[in-house]
Amino acid sequence: MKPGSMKIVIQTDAFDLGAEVNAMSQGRTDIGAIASFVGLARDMNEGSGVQAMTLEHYPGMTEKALATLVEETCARWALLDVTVIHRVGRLLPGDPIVLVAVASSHRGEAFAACEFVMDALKTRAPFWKKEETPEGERWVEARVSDNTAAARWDELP
Amino acid sequence: MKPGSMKIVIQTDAFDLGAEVNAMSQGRTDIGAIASFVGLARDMNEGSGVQAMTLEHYPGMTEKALATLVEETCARWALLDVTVIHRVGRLLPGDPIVLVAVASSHRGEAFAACEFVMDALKTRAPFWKKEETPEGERWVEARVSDNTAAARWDELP
Amino acid sequence: MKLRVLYFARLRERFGMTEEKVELVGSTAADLVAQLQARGGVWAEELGAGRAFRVAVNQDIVTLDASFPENAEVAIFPPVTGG
Amino acid sequence: MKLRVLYFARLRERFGMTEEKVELVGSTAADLVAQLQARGGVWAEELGAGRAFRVAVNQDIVTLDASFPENAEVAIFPPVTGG
Repeated sequence: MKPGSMKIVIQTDAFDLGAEVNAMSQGRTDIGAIASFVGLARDMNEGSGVQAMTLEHYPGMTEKALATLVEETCARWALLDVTVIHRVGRLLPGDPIVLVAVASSHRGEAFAACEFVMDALKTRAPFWKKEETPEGERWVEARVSDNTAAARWDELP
Repeated sequence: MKPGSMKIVIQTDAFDLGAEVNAMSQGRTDIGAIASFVGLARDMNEGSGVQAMTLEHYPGMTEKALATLVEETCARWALLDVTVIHRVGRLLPGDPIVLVAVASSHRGEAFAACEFVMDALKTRAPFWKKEETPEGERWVEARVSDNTAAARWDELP
Repeated sequence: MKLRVLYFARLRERFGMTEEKVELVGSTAADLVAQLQARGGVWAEELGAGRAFRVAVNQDIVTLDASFPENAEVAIFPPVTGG
Repeated sequence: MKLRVLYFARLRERFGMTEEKVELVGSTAADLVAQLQARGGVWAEELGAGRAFRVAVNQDIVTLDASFPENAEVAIFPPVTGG
């Protein structure tokens, strides 16, 4: 991956998947595959309604953790570009929260790297969600399944 | 997946990833994850330059094969929406060829289903590529790696 | 039995036709392939042993032992390369 | 040794502060956690045995046996839940 072709942004505003993916492939003809992921706020979690959520993060560490994670990803797969955008602040159900897009020559690498970034982000990037429910506010608890998802990359090729 | 929430299109025109993904999540709050993939025409294949390519297909069978494939995908994973768009006709390096987007409550299902659709499409949907190279025109040969990629889904959970 | 046979991609170009009506002696995909091979030339070459091609019946890919229904739409084409 | 300690999310709310200066007796993350637990109340509760929390030193997550450099920026927070 050429230096600088990595974009990591923490923002309160919405992002535009189409624009981010177009920016990756714009003016180049060596990309064969772009795998992307958008995570959205759902109206339901742990069996109760969610009216809104607020995302808090650790400024400074967030950027550092994501940069380390993306560098690790680029060392593991042959990639041409990576974009990670994570929102913070108050979000409503249906709002996009996180975007990961990975460009590569071939699809296998793009898919694997995109899913790896999401799995690793879920356990290593310092974001916390607080949900507003009819029963009051509550901090979301970390999921065992996220640790399982992240851990399987330690074994996979 | 509710009936009708599956979109399969064969077209000559370009597609708009952002618009397709937005259309999936528009007005609903139950989607937590959208995994998507865009395949693009590269300027290089099998070690020689590609100036353009033409995609031919088998009208009728293409739609049928893709519908069967998407139904199979929906039977295998808990999905909320699937979109597949494949272009035909003459394309230049850098042009997008295929789009697959999969919406689900959770990311694991969305990633797996999206990659499955791409792998299966590569071996089961009747499209053929003819490349224009400095050495003349040539039909692209099927790749053993595509058969390998498709076959691994027979074993995976 | 009467069949409509379509050709695609490299086979369409090499055979010089997009489709034809075939009066098949026999009833399976293997019978059709043997009958076409017997034409010699590019037919023998492209459909010969060791060559990779696919046969679809009414728009589903089948194996060579598949029997055709009457008036089937048959297609013969190279392994697919889309996506 | 002198440390700057930051708290996030549920711990920030329960401890009622976003950060503080701590004069640590000892040098490891475990020493810091023990010293904070000794304050009792919510500190003993949230940092007690069996509670899940993470410690970061200069913005990297560390294990409890990690030693702090002088003037380290330390953070204590719940397991992360972004994405």
